[in-house]
Amino acid sequence: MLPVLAAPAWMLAVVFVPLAAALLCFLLPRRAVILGLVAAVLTAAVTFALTLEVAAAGTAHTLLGGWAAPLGILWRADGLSAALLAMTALVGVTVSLYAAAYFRDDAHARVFFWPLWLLLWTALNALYLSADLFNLYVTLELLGFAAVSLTALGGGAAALTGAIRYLLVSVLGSLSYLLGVALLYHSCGSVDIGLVAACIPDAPRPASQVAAAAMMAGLILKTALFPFHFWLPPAHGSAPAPVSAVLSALVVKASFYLLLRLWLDVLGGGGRWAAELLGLLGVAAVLWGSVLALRQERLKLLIAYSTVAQIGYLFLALPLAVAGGAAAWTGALYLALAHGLAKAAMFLSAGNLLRFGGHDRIAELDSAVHRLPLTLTAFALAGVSIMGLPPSGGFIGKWLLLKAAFAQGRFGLVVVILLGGVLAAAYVFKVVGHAFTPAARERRLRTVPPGMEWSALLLAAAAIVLGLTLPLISPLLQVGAAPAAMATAFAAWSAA
Amino acid sequence: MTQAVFWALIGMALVVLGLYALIVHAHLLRKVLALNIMSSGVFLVFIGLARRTPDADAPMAADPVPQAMVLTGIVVAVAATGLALALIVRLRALTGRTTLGDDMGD
Amino acid sequence: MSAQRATPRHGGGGVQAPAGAARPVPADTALPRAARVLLALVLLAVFGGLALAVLALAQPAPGLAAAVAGRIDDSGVSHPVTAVLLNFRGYDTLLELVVLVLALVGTWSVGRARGCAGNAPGPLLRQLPRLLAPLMVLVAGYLLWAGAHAPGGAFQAGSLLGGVGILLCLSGQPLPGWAQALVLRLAVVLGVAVFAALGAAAALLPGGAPLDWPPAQAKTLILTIELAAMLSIGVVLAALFAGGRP
Amino acid sequence: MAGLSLLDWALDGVLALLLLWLAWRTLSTPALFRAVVLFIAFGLVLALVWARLYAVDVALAEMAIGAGVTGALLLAALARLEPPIGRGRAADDGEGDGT
Repeated sequence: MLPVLAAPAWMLAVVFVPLAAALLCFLLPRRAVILGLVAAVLTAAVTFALTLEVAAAGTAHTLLGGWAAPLGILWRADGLSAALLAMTALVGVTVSLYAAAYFRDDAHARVFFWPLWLLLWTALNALYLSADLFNLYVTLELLGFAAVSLTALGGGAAALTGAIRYLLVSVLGSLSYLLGVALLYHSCGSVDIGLVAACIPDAPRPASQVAAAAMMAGLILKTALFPFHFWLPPAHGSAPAPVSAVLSALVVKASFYLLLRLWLDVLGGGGRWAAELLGLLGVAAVLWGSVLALRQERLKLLIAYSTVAQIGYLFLALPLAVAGGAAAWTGALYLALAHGLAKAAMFLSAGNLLRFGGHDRIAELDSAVHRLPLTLTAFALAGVSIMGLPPSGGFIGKWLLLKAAFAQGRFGLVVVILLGGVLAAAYVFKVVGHAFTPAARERRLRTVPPGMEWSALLLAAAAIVLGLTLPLISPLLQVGAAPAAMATAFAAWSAA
Repeated sequence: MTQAVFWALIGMALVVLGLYALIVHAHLLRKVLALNIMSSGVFLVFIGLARRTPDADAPMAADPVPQAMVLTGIVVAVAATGLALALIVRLRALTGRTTLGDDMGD
Repeated sequence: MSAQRATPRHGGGGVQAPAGAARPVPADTALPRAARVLLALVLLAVFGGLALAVLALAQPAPGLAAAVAGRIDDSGVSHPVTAVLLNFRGYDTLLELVVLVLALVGTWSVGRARGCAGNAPGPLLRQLPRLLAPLMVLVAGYLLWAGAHAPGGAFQAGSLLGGVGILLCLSGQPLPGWAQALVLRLAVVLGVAVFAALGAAAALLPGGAPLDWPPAQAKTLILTIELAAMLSIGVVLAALFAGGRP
Repeated sequence: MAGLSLLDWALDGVLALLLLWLAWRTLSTPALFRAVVLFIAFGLVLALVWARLYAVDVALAEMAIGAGVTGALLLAALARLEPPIGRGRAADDGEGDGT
């Protein structure tokens, strides 16, 4: 009895605990910090419980309102959802600890950070659980508004401009997605992922294809794939450090997850031409993002452009995965998880350096290593994962992609994957190198609370450890994965 | 052409019209208007195509699910508009600008 | 700093046409004429694709009308749209209320309200709420009650209440002292709180699921939620109009 | 859909043309105030269209929220963006409300 009840109860808690906490934080602003911290720990705990449950007992379902599809909305937690939920929980609880210290002296930001951040967390969890295309639209909007409001919390003109551009792009992306949902609903008479997937091969031809294209286009815009990345660096670069960490590590992953979910579970995992096109954009993103990251003079913008490049890797995997199957999908997912952890660690480290020196100009980071050894260690470890050096999570992801690329004889992609790693090494060492140079002159420096240093280090260490846990995570990702037979059906459909 | 297809086509035209204005106009209030018109277009596609029921003239035969979804969409749109306008007003108070300007970053 | 200038603008595929157009560009557009023409052509092609998709859907399709009609007796209300909004797809509606609260929290985080009256309101604006407000509250109450069996419901009623709030705001009426801090915040979250609490409680019933209303109590539960939601929607919309935190 | 008479089609056609024209003018008219007023008119015509499509709930919501509240929000924002010259508002505009 208990195991049967367990998964739906955890699913309920995963969405409702952060939601209830967000309302409480809004009602009781003076207690927001302690409420937020308790809620973060609780949310992480129930999320890990759900993840373990999914790993042990397989895909979990909940019928919301007790109604089955097509009338009702379903929650569905399979391995892919569980892995991203767990990553979100780990980053979320660490960023919460960090934010408690970061916003200590800023009463305004403190009061509004907690409800907004907990609502963002609610939106992420709701998005990863939902198996309903229209409900996913609502979670996307929730996620977008929370992210925009948090970006604006930076307060200055740059943060406001970044937030407004982000809002316009986010709403445009959601509308494009919604247009696709409207066409799919009228093609299939349902918005349930399972039912739509079953109907897609027989759906009216141009309608379902245009629907898929509109949804993909909206999600690509939200994921900031080159050349739609223009909005990302200004927003991620001007937000407060814990917000930047959440935006880069978690928010762009959510739209990528949804894109992957559509590709695999709704469209059946085929689509050769679309995959090649997106792969090409991914290649451009890796090169363009890395080169621009190298040219930045400010640390947070460097890290933001690095996100543009790393998103490129996720899309570069698509043609390999469509042609070669499981290993490349696992590689892309591994890169997404590793990037989430490592990029959060990098932005938190940048926040420490910014707090310490009062600026984030890379050329003036001299001697930071002596004062903030933990922060610099965190940045370097995160850098190891971003570069893709063993034994990090980033290494496993790239290694799986390289293996697939070699097996398929795609040597051009091999070169790009390796070149992206070399460029990443160059921009990571640019930062670390400046931090090691002795200080030219003493400046007025502020202390950094130890909690902020340790949070960054914890996430960076997690990005490394992720590389050693492939035997644990690979089976989790396979839980509830779409059967490969669907792929051939889709291939026949899309070729016509 | 049926009534359903007719209104869905008008909806698509509104989507494209809004998208054009969103890209071309610099004033942020105009971009907000453009997004609102785009979303009206999407709603029109949603509701228009719901009129494809076999006995379309019976009012109760209308599919209620797209209507409920569009109601949700209308509320989301007004929330987005409210948030966007607050940000724009604040930007104007802070910098005197009502456009995004070209200074990305910094 | 100059490196980021090279990033292309939205949608237009990064096309930068030469600014050689003879006419001066109107002040409100950022793009030169040639780029606008090109963009219009691209979007015309997009429209063509979208139109083809619509034309492929010409044949009749029943949608979910029959499915809703088949289960409406268990939903607690007899109006199909209300049944979908508050029972079959109630979770969407819960999240939608969260979106409203979120938009308000975001707006409050941006700045303070400056009062919506602006210039001193004229006599008409001062008198208007006294005449209109009671009427609008009455109509809102009717719409809420009617929603169970006819068009109407929490959203239409709530936006009318929001209209009352906007009128009061415009007439320069100051917010009563009790409504400023906790009570206002309570009113903002009331809809979500009631909806979520009842929805979670439903999962605790034997054999229950989140937001699963037992048919016997469904009507009462739905009306309770709608009442709370209406108040919250009204307060949030009026507060959005005020434009910032009090 | 054989039930649609010529009169129905004429009505739909007029509404559609009006809708498109209002949308176009909203997005192209130079004065922002005019644009907002046109947008409100657009919302009201759209409410008529919803009623034509038997979506009465949506028609009510469009009138109340789409045209009404959104229009009010836009007008309020416009007043805050472009304070009338020569009135007392200009003074408190530059101050910016400290957060």
